[in-house]
Order: sequence, then structure tokens, then C-alpha cells
Amino acid sequence: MSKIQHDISQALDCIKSGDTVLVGGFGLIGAPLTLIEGLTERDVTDLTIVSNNLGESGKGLGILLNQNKIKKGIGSYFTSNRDVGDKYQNGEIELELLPQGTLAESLRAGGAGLGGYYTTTGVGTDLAIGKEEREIDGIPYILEKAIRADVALIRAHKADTLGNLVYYKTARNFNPLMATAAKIVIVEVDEIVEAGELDPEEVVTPFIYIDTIVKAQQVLTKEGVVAV
Amino acid sequence: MSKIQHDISQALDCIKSGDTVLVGGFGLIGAPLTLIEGLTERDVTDLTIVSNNLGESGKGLGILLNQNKIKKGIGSYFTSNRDVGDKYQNGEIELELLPQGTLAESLRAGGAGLGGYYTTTGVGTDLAIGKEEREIDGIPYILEKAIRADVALIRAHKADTLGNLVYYKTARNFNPLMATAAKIVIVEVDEIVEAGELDPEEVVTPFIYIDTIVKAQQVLTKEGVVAV
Amino acid sequence: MTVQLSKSEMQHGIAKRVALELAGPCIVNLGIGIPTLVAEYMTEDNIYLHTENGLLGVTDVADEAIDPNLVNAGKLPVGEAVGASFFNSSDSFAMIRGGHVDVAILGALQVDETGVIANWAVPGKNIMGVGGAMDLLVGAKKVFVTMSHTSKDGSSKLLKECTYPITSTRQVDMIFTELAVFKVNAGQLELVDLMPGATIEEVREKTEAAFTE
Amino acid sequence: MTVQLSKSEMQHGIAKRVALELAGPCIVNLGIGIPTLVAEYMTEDNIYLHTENGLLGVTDVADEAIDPNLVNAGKLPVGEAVGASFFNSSDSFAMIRGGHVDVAILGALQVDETGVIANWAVPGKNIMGVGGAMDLLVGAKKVFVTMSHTSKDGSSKLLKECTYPITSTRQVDMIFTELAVFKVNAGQLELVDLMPGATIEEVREKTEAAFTE
Repeated sequence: MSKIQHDISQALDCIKSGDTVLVGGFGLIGAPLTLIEGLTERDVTDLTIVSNNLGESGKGLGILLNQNKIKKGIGSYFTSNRDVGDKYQNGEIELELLPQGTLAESLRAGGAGLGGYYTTTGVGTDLAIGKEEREIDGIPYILEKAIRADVALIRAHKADTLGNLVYYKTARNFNPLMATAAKIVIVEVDEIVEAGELDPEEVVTPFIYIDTIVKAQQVLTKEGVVAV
Repeated sequence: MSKIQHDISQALDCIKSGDTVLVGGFGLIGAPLTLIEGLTERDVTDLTIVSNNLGESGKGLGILLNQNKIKKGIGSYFTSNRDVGDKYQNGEIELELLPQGTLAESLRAGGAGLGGYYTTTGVGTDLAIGKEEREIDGIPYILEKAIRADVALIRAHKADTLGNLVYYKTARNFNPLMATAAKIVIVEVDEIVEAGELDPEEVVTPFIYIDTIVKAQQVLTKEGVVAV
Repeated sequence: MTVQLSKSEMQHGIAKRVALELAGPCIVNLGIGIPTLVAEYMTEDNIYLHTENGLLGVTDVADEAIDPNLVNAGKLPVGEAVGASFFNSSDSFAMIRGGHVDVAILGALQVDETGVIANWAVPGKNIMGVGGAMDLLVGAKKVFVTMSHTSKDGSSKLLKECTYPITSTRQVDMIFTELAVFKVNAGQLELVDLMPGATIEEVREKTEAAFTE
Repeated sequence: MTVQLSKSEMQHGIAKRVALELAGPCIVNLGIGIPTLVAEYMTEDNIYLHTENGLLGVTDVADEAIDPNLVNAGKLPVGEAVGASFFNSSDSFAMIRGGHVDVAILGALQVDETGVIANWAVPGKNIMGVGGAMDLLVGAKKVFVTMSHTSKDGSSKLLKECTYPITSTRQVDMIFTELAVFKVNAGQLELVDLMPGATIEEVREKTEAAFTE
């Protein structure tokens, strides 16, 4: 039963309307561009998207946004796509803004089976409104909850046939965290190698987390996103 | 200002009586045997030692235990050293027993600047006594606090001259976590290489965490611990 | 039991029976003792072993290849499978606690009739070690328990209620002894198999916990 | 200011002044805007740059070596230093929040007279982005702020109280503008330096916040 799937649309068949979907990447860097494009072609709506950004205007998740398929965005920096602001003004999308470190940590907590954690980040700011505050050993913290999702769409550099992953430079970012925090995890990669070709010391995401592997058809280059 | 220190005793000069010291390793595997031996030769007492085990009888931290230098042990499996039980019976040592995953997670939380976290592990058991229990999204969790320390003694396989570390197989265990959770971190390694020799993708502990590097003089072999 | 088995034969018999319940693809964590023996009897290709001290892809190792820094949670030498990976203890327990390990196979001192187990402490003795038992119980998708059916004094280890401190409020999924195999369904033990040489009468006699047949 | 500087000259002047305060060995995180320029003026060997998207050991990069997947937090192309390492976002913010980064250099919209800053939101506009600012403010051992001394309308950005939402209750350590350098001592601003061409009168006139000279 191979995890490798050549049909992108079929790989995404597990995503239903109303699902919460984690999408890797920091802007377009390390974003699963092939899977995002595939998602824009599927008939699903009311999605909650957890991603640092909602793409750029008309790019990446920005397309999905403009298709009105996103009910809610959870991220740290929506500023990178001005369309998000317009949609928000018009009441067409809900947004939950988290500090970037909190977004990352909540995903890790979700993957690790934790309920939540106390962080100093955000204490005393508007982003702490409605969150429980408590002192531990004299330091004030706020409670942040773990994030878990139905599906994660991530990007890695190489996968072996089992699903072990290694990443490429700063395209790593949120991807290894999201790999742990969803019921179903789909990864797109530049290259698929045989099991045994990745050094066990260097595997960043063990195969235990990966359900489906697809080959990237959209790649970020110096000249922008190109099809390969 | 090199981080490399050839004099073990001087490397350990930062440890004072009453300090909390993290000691890496799972039993003797991945334990900083050279630094532990060095510590047994120094005149410090009333230590709180955080380590999965307190060595074995008369080996590793077991020597420090028999010297009555340990006031309190925090770990998950003291069973590996029968002397711990005797000391405990005689009221010569305090013990705090944590589930192994909680010990690991509390160290990570300490290094990451978190105050504590909610875990399902231990809920409804004797190890939850005195700990806050709460439901989050219908699931009961208990609150576990972060662990931070004065000094960490860890073991890695290779360090570069800056202090970037890679580990060796299951000798990794608690070491990368402890590297993040103490004010001063001393690592012993099999080999010191030039900066630039470790692949940036494969560095497990970035040099930001490391204060002092020593060369291992005690090594675990098939025949037991030997001096090199 | 009509045929008297040695302790080792009993343990291997249990391990062999557990192995029948494992179908790939799956990730299995083996505890210390009888659970470790299960690896010898697994026949499916696509079963990978996880050990909480930081390795996914545990295999056995030939004597001449023993590496003192490559061990399982029982500190016994192991090998690494093709496709293995190493990770630190918090990442390892994140896998366990986060529900990413399919089956944990554990030993137990006692099991109650709802499937709750006690396996880490004995009253009156010092509480000296818990290791990863509590994490595995809350986190693994399925938990299988292996143990001898009775204590040295002949008393049942399948009890109405545990008298030792419990390891988790979570009910395990299956219980394997040298006499019988039980499934836990909605908090009730169900006898699903008799082990070779065991009789239903013997199981009834040596089991304090209520069970359905 | 008697000499009228271009915006770019002002920004570079501030960046150059900040660089004087950085002595190695230290780990520095540079925010977007003026802070990014600081790297051009650092002279000490033993300063390493951290970027929260997952790289310790940021350097500049030649045009021909630009790699679209190697960027800083401002998504600008960067290079990697000898001894660099890559890590995921939670590990990166663990470094920040856990107090392992020595200096964070950030931009600000406003600073109050106790050293508390506002740099992530403007009332009446949508709150659309915060990024790593709040994490850096709670976590970095020292925080330096760079900004123009006044808004476009000429009003002071060093205020008695911030009118925009604050980024953290933590007081920053130093504030750098095109006119002056302030230290924050026990919640009070102290003028420690005038920038080239600036006079004390001009600083007094353009600073609403109380400060000692």
C-alpha cells in the first residue's frame, strides 16, 4: 500500500467542506503550492485554514481566499495579502490572529497531545483579551490552546517511499509542526527516494506522521512560481 | 574566546552547592560520563539533579549519590539504581517522580520559555496528586510545570568549535532538551570539528545553547565504561 | 493447565499469541519483558517498532554488531531498520502522547474488570520508577497487556478492582495471559480465546474479574 | 535638524548608530525595515544573526547566489554563515521566548516614556498582522528600537502614553531615532546621545515623553 499518489485531486479527496486544514509555509516559501492549487480546483467550502499567512494577493492561498472557500483564517501575518483585509471588512471571513511563536507552539502542542500551555507572549496586550492569565513562580503567563486539524498540507524537500522527510533551508518553517497536528497529512516534495536513502540521524519528520506523498508540480524559483 | 575547555574541573567551576543540575542520558547511554566523574571530584553538595535515572549502583550519578551530594532527584525511573531506594528509605534524599514524557516535555517547556502545559499523562493516578486538573474541550488534563536549571551537563557525538551539536543514535535522548533549559550548558563530545564541517540542515542543537565544550574522557563501550 | 510450561515457554507462548493480533501497516511500541518477545513472532512486513528512548524502526541485532549506544527502552541492544529515524525524548513522547503510535504492548501487575491496569507501583514499596508507562497508556491508539494470569501465590491478577495504584484511567484493549485472551468492550472483559492447554474451567477459577464468554 | 537628510540617509544613520552598541559574542535578531540595515554596519566578528523563520547565521547574499527558499523574516533573500543551522518555527521561537537571543532590534510606531512600545496595530485599521514582534519583546535579553522621531504630521512618536495597542508590557532597553539615542533605566528614558546634526533643543521640542538628559 504505497503512500505515493500521482493524482493530486485524488490525494485531496479527504478534504471535506467545513474541515480545518493546516497549510505549511512562510509566505510562499515552503508552501505546498501544488496541493494548494489542487485545493482551489476542488468543490469544498467553509474551510478553516491555519497558516502563517493567507498567501499573497491572487497567489497560493490567496486564490482560495478569492474563491470564498475560506470561512476562517488562523495565522500571524495576514498583512502579506491585502485581499484578506478587504474580505474581513466585508464580513466575508473570520480571522484569528496569533503571535507567530504562539501559532507554531500551538501546532506543536496539538501534535504532542497537549491541551494547552502557558506563554509569556502577548501578556497585557489586546491579543490576550479573553485568554486566561495566571502567574507561575511570579511570572505572568496566558493560556494558549493546542491546535489540531483534519488535514495538513505540507511541503518538504525529499521523502523516502515510507514517508520520512527532510526539508530545505528556510522552507522548513511550519511544515514539520503541521505534519504532527492533523489526522491526515499530505506532503508534496521535490524528490522521492527509496527507503534507506535518508540518514536516520537527519530525518526531520519520521514517516509515522505522513499519509500521502505527491510530487511537486509547482515550484518557487527566483522568477516566481513555475510549473515543473 | 573559545568555548573549548581542556580542564574538566575548571569547566565545572560554575556549579555551586545548592544548584539544580540537568544531567543527560538514558541510564548510561548518552550520559556525560566525563563531566559526572568530574563533578564527583568537586566539593559541591545539596544538588538537585534532574535526570531520567540516578545512574546505576556505583556508576555515573550513582557515585554522586553515594557521596551524599544529591539533595533531591527529579526523574522517571530511579529503579535502575537500587541505592536510590535505600537513601530514600533513610530520608537521605528527596525524590520527585515524573512520567518520562512529562520529564522530557517539562525540560522542553523550560527551554522554550513556557510556564507549564496541560497533559493527559498521569490524569487520575497517584502522580497527579496535588496537581491542577482541568478539562479542555471535554478532555481532562493535568498541569505540569516547566523545568529550568542552573547548569546542564550533556553529551553529544560531535561539536563544531562554535558549539553546534550532532548526536549519535539513541544516545541523543534527553540531551538536546537539557541543552535548552539551563543558564550554563556544558557538553562533552567524542569529537570537535571546525565550524562549517557540520551540515546546517543536520545540526540538532544550534550553538546558541552551548557555553563550554569538553572532550569525552570516559566512553561507554560494549565492555562497559572505559577511559580514553 | 494439564501440561506444565516453564516460565520462558509461558512468556513465549503469550508473545506469539499477541503477534497474531498485529496487522500492518502499524507502529508498535514494546514494553519491557514479555512485550519485547513479541518482535520474534511478528510475521507481517509492514510493522515498525518504536522505542520511547528515541528510535522508530527497531530491529534485532546480531551479537557481533552490538552498539552500546543503540538500545531499546529496556536498555537492551537493538538494530535499526531500513527507513529508521532517531529523535529526542520529547519528540518521542510527542509521538506517543499525540496518538501517533498504533499499538503499545505493556506488562501489568493487575487488571481490573473494566480493563484499567496497574503496572508501576506496589503499595508499601518505594515508588521508584514509572518510565513511559503512563504516557503510553494515554497515547497509544490500542493498548495490549501481557501478564501471567496469577501471582506467585496463585491469586488472580485479573481483579474486580486494582489494589495497586493504577497507571491510567484508560481501559486497555486486549489482555493476554498464559491461559486466555480477553477483549475489553465498553468496559467489560470478554473472553475471546483460550490458550493451548487451558480450559474454560481453569480460566473461570483463576479469574476474579467478571468476564463474558 | 539643520541638514535635511533623505529618508534613506536617516535610516542608514540610525542603523549605523545601533551597530555601535553591538559587541560580540552575541546573537541578534533583526526586524523588518531599519533593523535589517544594521547588518551592513556591524564590524565585530562574533555576532550571529537569527531570523525567526528558522535560521541562525544569516549573512547577506550576492545577487547571483539568491535562493528563493533562503530568506529572512522580511522574506528578503539572505545567505548562510559558516556554522549556520536551520530549524522549524517552534524551535526558532523557543530560542526567542526562552531567552536565548541576546538582542532584538525592532521598529516601532510609538514608544511611551517608560519604554513600552506599540508596533503591530493601528486603531481603526484591521488588525492584520503581528508576526514575531510579541515573542521577541518578551524573550530577547535586550530590545533595541529604531524609528523616526516623529510621524509624517510632525507629532512625536515618543509619547507619554502609547495611543496604539502595545506589543508587550516589557520595557525596551534602547531607542534610536534620527535625532537621539535613549536608554531606558528603571522605566525612565535617558538621553544618552545626540545624532549628528541634531540639537538638544530639537530633541526637547520633538519629544512628548519625559526624559532625563
